[in-house]
Amino acid sequence: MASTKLTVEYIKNLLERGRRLDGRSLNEFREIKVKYGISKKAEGSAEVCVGNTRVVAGVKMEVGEPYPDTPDKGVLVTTAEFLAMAAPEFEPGLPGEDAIELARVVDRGIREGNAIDMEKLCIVEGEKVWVVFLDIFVLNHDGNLIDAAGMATMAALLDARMPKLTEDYEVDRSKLTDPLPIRDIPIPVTVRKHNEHLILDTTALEEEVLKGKFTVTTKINGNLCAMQLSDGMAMTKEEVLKAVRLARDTSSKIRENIFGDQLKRVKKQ
Amino acid sequence: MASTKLTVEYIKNLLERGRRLDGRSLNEFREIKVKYGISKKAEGSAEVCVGNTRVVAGVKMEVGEPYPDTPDKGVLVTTAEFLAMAAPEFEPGLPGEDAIELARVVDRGIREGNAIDMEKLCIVEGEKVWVVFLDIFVLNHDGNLIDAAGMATMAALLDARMPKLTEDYEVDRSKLTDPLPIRDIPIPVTVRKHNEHLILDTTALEEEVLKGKFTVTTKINGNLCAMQLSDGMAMTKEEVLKAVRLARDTSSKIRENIFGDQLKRVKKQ
Amino acid sequence: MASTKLTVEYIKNLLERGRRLDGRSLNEFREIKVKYGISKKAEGSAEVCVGNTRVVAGVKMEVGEPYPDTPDKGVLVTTAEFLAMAAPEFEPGLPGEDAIELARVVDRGIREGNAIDMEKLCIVEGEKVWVVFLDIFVLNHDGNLIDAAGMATMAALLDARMPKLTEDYEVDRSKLTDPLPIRDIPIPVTVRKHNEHLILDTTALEEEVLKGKFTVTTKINGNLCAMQLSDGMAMTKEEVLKAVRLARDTSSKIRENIFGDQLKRVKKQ
Amino acid sequence: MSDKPSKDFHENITDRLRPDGRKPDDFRPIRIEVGVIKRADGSAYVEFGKTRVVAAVYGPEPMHPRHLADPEKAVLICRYNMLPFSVEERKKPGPDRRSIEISKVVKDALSTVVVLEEFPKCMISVDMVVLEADAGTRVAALTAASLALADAGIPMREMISAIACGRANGQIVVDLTKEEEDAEDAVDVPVAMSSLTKRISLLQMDGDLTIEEFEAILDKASKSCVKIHAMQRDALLKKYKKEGEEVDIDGEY
Amino acid sequence: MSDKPSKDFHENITDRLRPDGRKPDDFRPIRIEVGVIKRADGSAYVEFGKTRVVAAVYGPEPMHPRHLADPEKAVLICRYNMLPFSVEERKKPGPDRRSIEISKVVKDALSTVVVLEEFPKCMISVDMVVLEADAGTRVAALTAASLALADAGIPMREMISAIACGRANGQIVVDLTKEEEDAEDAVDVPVAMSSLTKRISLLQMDGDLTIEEFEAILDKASKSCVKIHAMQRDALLKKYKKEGEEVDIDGEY
Amino acid sequence: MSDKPSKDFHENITDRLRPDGRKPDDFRPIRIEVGVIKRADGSAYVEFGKTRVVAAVYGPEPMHPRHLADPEKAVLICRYNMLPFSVEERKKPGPDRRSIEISKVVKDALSTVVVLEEFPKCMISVDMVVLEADAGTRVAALTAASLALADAGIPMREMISAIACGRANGQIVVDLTKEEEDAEDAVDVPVAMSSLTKRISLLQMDGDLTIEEFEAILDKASKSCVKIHAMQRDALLKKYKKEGEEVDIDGEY
Repeated sequence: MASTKLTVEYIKNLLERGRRLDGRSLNEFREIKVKYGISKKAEGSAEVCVGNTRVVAGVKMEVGEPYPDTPDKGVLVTTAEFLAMAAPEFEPGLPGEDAIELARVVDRGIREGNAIDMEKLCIVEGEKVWVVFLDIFVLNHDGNLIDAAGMATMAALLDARMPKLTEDYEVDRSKLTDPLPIRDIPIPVTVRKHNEHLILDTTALEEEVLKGKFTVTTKINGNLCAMQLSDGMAMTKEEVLKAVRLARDTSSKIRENIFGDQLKRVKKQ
Repeated sequence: MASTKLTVEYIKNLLERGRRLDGRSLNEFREIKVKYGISKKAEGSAEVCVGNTRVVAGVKMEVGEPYPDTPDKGVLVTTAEFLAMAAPEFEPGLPGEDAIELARVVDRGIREGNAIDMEKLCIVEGEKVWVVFLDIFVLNHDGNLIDAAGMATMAALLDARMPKLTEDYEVDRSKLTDPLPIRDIPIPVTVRKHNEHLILDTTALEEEVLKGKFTVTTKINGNLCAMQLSDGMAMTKEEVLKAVRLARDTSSKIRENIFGDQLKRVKKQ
Repeated sequence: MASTKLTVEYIKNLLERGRRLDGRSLNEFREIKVKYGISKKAEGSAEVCVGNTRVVAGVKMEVGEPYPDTPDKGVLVTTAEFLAMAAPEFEPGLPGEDAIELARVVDRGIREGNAIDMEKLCIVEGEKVWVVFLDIFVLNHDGNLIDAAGMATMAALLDARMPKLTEDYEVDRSKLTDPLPIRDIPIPVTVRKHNEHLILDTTALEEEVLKGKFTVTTKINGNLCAMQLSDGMAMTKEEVLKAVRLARDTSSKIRENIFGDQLKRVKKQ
Repeated sequence: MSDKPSKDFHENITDRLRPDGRKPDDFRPIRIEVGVIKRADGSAYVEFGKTRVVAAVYGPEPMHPRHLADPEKAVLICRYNMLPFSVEERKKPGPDRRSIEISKVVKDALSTVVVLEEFPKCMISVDMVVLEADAGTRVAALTAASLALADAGIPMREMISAIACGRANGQIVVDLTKEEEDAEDAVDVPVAMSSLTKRISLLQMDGDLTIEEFEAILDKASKSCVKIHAMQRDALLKKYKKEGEEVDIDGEY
Repeated sequence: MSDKPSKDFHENITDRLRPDGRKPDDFRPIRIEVGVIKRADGSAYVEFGKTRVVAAVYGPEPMHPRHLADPEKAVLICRYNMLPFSVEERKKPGPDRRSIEISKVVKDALSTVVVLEEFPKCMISVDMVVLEADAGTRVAALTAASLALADAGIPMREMISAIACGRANGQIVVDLTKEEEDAEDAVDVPVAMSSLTKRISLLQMDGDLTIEEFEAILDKASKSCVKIHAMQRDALLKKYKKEGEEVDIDGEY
Repeated sequence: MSDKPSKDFHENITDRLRPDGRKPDDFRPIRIEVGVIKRADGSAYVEFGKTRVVAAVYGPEPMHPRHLADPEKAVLICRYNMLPFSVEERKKPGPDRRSIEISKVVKDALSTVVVLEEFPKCMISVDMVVLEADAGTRVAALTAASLALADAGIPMREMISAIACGRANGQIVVDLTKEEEDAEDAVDVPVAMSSLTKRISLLQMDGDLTIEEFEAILDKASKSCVKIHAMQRDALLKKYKKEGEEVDIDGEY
């Protein structure tokens, strides 16, 4: 964003006093809105808005081969693209390093957080498994993309129903059957830092001031399943641990808040 | 072409009086020359010159899988490239939007005009079919590329003989057998417009003045099988219908003129 | 290299008097050092230094299909990359024409010089053969890259041991078995020219003066197996023949010098 | 697709109901919204039944890379893309030949109305994203793009409205679904028309039609475009009213 | 990977020996060498057991393409690449998504210490090549890159040292091998720390850890980075001594 | 290909007829035509039997992208391409590693005769397209390219002529066909020679040859190039005569 130096200074001054341009407290999220089923052609899909940030995610499933080292597990493929429409600074073309990082951080959260019971996606061991494609698109960028993408992905997974499989292992998309076997709901929360302050859910404008970020993904039981420090932020060991605790607590609140119903269903299993 | 503004104005003035730089009438084609068999390595090939415009097309056939929704039909793959040698303004590299448009318009004419009896290209239903590769190359660009490409493609198809198939479905190119099963000879004719005038077979110089184009492909029986309006031309409904009739009539003349012999053979079937 | 015109002139003057910047005679090589097994993950690997030029090569083997015209032979795939770290003028990205040329010249030497007994790499005729991947990387460029790459490739091949094949033709890399069936040790020697002088093993600085090159690859028995004249050098017929003899003799010395032990083994077969 | 004109052609007038219960001239439920992408200079959302498209506009801004700038007018850049999960079989992300062609014909159509001469050396970018595809995505995209340009305040001589008409199951019908497009005799003709001079700037067709059938389709399409334009107008007015602006939407956009 | 914290967590203190005979806090044999690529402005070689990496630095030099230059500071370009034969299954040459991400986090870490402001409009390139990979390649690459920058005389506020710690076979261990990474309960946490202010600038994790386990890992990692830094220092001193230069290596690099 | 020199080598002198009935020194029917691509600044068509190639030249014109311009001389750009249907098995369109190498050696050869110094900061483009391939495409392409440059009026110190010689079926032969190239003992040596100073600027070889065999091949190749040059000269004269120009074709081209 072509913000003036003045704006940057103003935001910094506010943050130093623990305040933000839009009046939120430092660890307060903007309003989160989830809309399920934005494409009926997808096995599952969702749109998540966090303030003006708008991300869509979809699930498509195909039958494919398992990886040789996990013959009894399904395969997960995650991609992300920052659409050129999402911000003036985004260029069309192949995903850049930021989009690749986002896809990989979200993917690791889903994968290592055991969001999906991958063993239930095995069809014939060593030969045929379900391949789950998670595709994430940023439609409007107003900051905190990883958290929004993580929620949109989780929402799409929770929305998804598996297509029917014919006898000769062809996919029959006209008949959707059971929901995807969801075992956990890992939620990424990204922490930024200004001097000693930790800040959550930054806007695009704030992110011009606060370049670095630290994302922590937490499971239902409070265990950590993915972390990523990047964009040129240096933290002391104490800051890291403080940020991890803040992220874990926030993750838990968001989970209750937007996935409350599904959480019960998942916990029951 | 780096034509001067003066030339552009001159061409415009001529057109307004229904005249052209090379003395042709507005709906008159340049001389069309067809040369068959320009590459014996191809299953079929041809070169078509329309004035100084020069286009070559070739047919290669391979055994492949049918599309799932047409298990009993062969597959058609059409590509086009504007070679860098064909005009100073053409850049080497991947086909640009104009070459892609040309390939797709020619492809739709062949495909929807039922030029080839695709069912006869089925070898084993659902498993093995003939894949027909149509490759089009512009060697020299002096305007009216789609029409020249359409004729060159049709000529290459009419020139083509199918390679022999061995018992285990391998292609034996040393033995060519029957001609391709040709059922129709769709011909694209492109109409351009200056004020109320409709103009055919434009040169590269004329196309600098007349940016828009409307291509209509017609079958032997006079039915329409493909249309494409593009390059920023806006026509009234009446102009569209007038252009369609002009294209159909011209298509019929060209077909008689350059494919007269083959036409009889095709009609007989 | 951003050498000054003065340096260029100085080198030229020296060469005219049959002398070189580093005191070598015109057909004298720099010290050649070979280090085997630089990556235990490779089936074979080696690093070759010729003066400050440093090239690594590795061999990986996979099971694949033979080419239709050689159903009873293994497949050889050679790639080369000039790493961006190797010289300030090298750009990252896809291999350029120089790297492609190097890979192809080295490949032809290995292939046509019958370095590998490709028939022994056939597993099931027409169906399964060993595919040998030769990957060459230039780590530091101080001239004479083709010769260094040829030696590194040969060293990696001589270092290689074939992985075990399971009963159902899967590769078991935990067990390496026999060495690769090496039948010959072709060595490329590149000759450059300044006026009537022929020069061997040029440095990067010298190559700024001496643009053209002529590479001749020779087998153990002194037969020629590959040649490549390029980079804009024009030679009389007599110069070509003189260069061929010089390259052959030098190749023989290098072979004795750095592959003396293996030479005996190979000759015995 | 048969070689002969459909036998059922004259049944058309009987207004037999279509698979989804519509009459031949009925649109699917249409929803149009303006201003949906906050960071963009202009944007719009268009829904024709289950076909959903978002378009956003950036510009005019200086053209980059600079050597592609046109000293006499703005360069219009259009990108049409389908999300991987917008279709039955997952589409690999990124442009393919089909989307490159659609991007081109959409750009060609828009360039007949946008006053590009006003912004030499500049670029105007139009991005269209198909969230869900159930036939008619290019006309929905063009309808949305035209609105997004108006929303961005880019001067246009007139608005462009687009719809697909065609033949399916022996009838000439408006706004075909994917199901209808898959009919044995289906022909789909996407058409775009301008709001004031009623000129056609996008027209594609593939299939098998007599000239008479084509004329009937073109007729239905041009009448439908007039209706689409009214909806576009309403959507724009709705947004500007919200913002409390006075707008004379019948003049230049 | 289990959902619950490893039962064997407290066994940690017993210092059970690891598959290759090391104690939990032991590094693999480490070899560090500076100045290995003659044409480069700076370079280093780092070996952690069978993980071998070369890094080389060019710059600062004018940024090209020029429109990507930053008027206020140098642009840091990092490229991490694995040679095709550095891993069991041949890797296709060229960058993939994994290497693009690693290049990014290495760049992000280095950018916290390199004095980029000193070279506006310039670029500094860091190339890292993995010759052989046996886990820990990114931390070896970052350790080498940091040295190569120092060797190139690029001003740095402090040095960066990196190591991976984690959990394997019920223990918190330092510098995991590939074999350990493949353990059922393995979690690998690459960490980079700066030499003076001890700030963490690279930190990644995937697996399943309690906060307590993570704290223990972070603790081991930061202690290990101090040891790595001492080895880096020695390697630099060794090179400069050879060259007969006087260096005060504790200040700015 | 055998390791030993062919036993039949001395049979060479007996002039045994070749599979297509030619004597060892016979060319296939050669057709050369100048000025075949109207839009180009220069062009030529060369046919060696069933090998057919078109070459066209554009330039000199200002180099773009500009940062690749050479301040001291023109940049020569050569592109050799085979049409997909020029070979038995369809070739995917676009350059592959083989065509990139051939483009390079053709460029290298031409650069020894074109007076590039006369056009600093410019580019001269040479495009070669193989319509049908039956061995010898690179020498046909280079022969055509050399003519196209002359036709474009690009100053050349001398003309370049090229032919492939080699060994097939126990004989040293000129202008091999694909059938001959597939012989058990075949070796193909493409050679280019300049018209005045008789210097060799393209020379490639792969196979297995004694030095004596190579010498014999080189000898035949250089004699053949002289004959090719005469045909190139005739083709140029023919075109210029048609155009009624006076030309002294023996001097600089």
